[in-house]
Amino acid sequence: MSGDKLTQLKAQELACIKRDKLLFNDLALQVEPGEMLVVAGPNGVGKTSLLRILAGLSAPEDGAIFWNDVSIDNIDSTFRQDLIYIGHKLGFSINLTAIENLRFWMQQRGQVPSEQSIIEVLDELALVGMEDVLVRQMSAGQQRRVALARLWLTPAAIWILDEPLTALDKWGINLLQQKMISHVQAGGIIISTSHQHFAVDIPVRTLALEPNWL
Amino acid sequence: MTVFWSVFRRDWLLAFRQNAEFLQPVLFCLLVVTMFPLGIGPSPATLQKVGPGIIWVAALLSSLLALEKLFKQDFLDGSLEQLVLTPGSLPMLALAKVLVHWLVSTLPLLILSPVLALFLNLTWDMYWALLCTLVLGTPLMSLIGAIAVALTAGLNKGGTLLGLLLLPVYIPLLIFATSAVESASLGIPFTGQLAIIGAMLLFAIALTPYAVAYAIKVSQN
Amino acid sequence: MHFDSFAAFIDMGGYGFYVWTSFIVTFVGIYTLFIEQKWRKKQLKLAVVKENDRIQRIKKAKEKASQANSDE
Amino acid sequence: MWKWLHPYAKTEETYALCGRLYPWFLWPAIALLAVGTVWGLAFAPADYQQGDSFRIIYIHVPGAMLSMGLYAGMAILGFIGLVWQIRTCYMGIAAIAPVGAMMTFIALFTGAVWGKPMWGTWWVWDARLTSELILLFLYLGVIALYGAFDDKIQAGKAVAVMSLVGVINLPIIHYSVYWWNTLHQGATISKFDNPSISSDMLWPLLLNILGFGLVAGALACRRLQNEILTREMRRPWAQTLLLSNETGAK
Repeated sequence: MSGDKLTQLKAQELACIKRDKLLFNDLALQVEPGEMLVVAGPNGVGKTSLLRILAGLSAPEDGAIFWNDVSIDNIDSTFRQDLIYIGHKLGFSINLTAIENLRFWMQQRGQVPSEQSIIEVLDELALVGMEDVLVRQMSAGQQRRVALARLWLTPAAIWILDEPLTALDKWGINLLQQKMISHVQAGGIIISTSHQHFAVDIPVRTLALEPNWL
Repeated sequence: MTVFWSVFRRDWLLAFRQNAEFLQPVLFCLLVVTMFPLGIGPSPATLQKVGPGIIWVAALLSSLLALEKLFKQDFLDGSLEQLVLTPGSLPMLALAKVLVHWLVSTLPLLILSPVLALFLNLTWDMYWALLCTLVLGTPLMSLIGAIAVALTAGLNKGGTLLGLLLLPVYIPLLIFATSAVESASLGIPFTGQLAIIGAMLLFAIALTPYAVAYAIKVSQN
Repeated sequence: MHFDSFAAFIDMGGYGFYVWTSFIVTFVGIYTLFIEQKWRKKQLKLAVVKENDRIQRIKKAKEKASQANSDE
Repeated sequence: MWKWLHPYAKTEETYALCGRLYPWFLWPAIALLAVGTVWGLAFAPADYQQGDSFRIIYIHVPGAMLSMGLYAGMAILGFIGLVWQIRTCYMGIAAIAPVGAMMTFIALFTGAVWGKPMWGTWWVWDARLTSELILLFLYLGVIALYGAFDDKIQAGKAVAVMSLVGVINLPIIHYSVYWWNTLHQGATISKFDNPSISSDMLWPLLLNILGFGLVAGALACRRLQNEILTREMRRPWAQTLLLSNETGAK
């Protein structure tokens, strides 16, 4: 984990307009290493939009995001290399197997994929025997765990997780929470949307988005 | 380059996972060509006259059908947003996707083109010119088409909108390609038209990947 | 025998190319359908073996997990 | 329905039935085709008009006949399947369709190769050729439709309906194409219509027609067996069968 180097995410004056509706305006936030930020608020308030903006997927209407004081739009920014974003969608092709998907994911990240390491991670996520099944044939919880396998396979300083607990059972939630705790303790950053009660005390900050009905 | 090849391999695998669905646009093209003699009569002289135009229009229509699927599944399952976030170069990746798409859905059309030429009673010279224009023209179609497909990936409606966007853009290609075949039928050299299509293709290879990459980003907004 | 010599048989009165292409394509075509089915059955067998292997592995992993639970 | 139509008993029994029928189709087919083809190629007299090129008839006509016969067979299976809700019939359609498509392809290909020396061109928009081409598209449509569904029972129903639609449409297509062709006076070919054919020419043709039919039967059996096995892969009887017998025969 890249906890030894100073990593910090900063956003200034963010504004987001979706379907001609102003979701938020002049929003500033800063996340330090070893910290978790929970974005809270009622449905439709723009949690997912904010996360997508922070991940660099969609462009904010106004404002800028800095990763280690370099704008994430800057070509020199290491942000994409340091980021894992897991959204509502799986991010995996449903017509490929878990191994094929994860191998492709690692290649995209410049990692050299080894079948053995992928299988080990899948075993840890209780996906034994599911390695060569097409993702489309898996249950929702299994698909979710394949998507989350990215967190185990690829070291990254910042995780942006949109509703990471969706479709997971109690065992899976517990496993993911432990992984999140160890990530934060090692100096990583997590930005997430779901409130959780962690067994271990980790620094969690909450950013409450207010409905901005105009 | 590893980015390019890993995307290439992935898309190649995906194409063959889907029950040879990629052959459907080619069959569609064949059917469209079959409809014309039934519509205008089987007279060999007439068919020879209108043949090149028919084949090109059929190829344009079938490529529209095929292109529609270029980013659809990736958009739906979220692969596309992950690809946007990868450290690798997005234009390169777009180029790889278009290349695979051309190989699996348009190359069969080229292989089938002798049959089309026979159906429409083209002479050997005309067929040769037609093949040259198809080889240079269809990649151009895929590259330009990919921009519009990426732009409309997020929309639930696709088909007809894509046609509205793309068919006007394809007009120059159609004009030069059919004029090349006509020149060939008259025994006039058609290198001029080929050179123009070739130039357009080179231009497209250089520029469209960036446009497609931008369009993919727009689709994620 | 209709033909005088083997060469005449191959030549088919000048239509050799057409006659022989038709026959060869026809029988090769039918033969490929048989081969394809043989191949398909082989794939099926492999799939069943793989599937059983998978079930075994899942069983083993479950046993391991339940053992670990009882140890705690 | 009757007890023997019970779906679970049925597939297994159909599998066994196909296995028993297969050699009865295959070996006579090989024998008939060998005799018919050698007779037709080497011993039958040449046509006074077309010379030796007419020998293509020995595969062209069986191919064309089977292309239509198999489609009719598919439609009959589709009808039975839809009326009595038997899914083995749907599998049968899926098993026959590629064989029929291959026969149609053979008819078209040999027709083109025959046409080249006779009419000087590989292809003309003759009424019979055109309807044969449309038949090929109908077959390919059925195959594509079956492949498009994940749920193969649903796919089977769709294919059954489609083949019924096709079989009602086929005569209409054929006559409309015929009418279209005479209307246009484009390329009418009467050379194929050879009313009197000597018995020396006829016998090998009959042998080959029968041989082609049996080969198609053998292929359909084999395909149906594999289709059943694919679909019932997880049933114990299919598992023991696939794991135990290594030769693949029966």
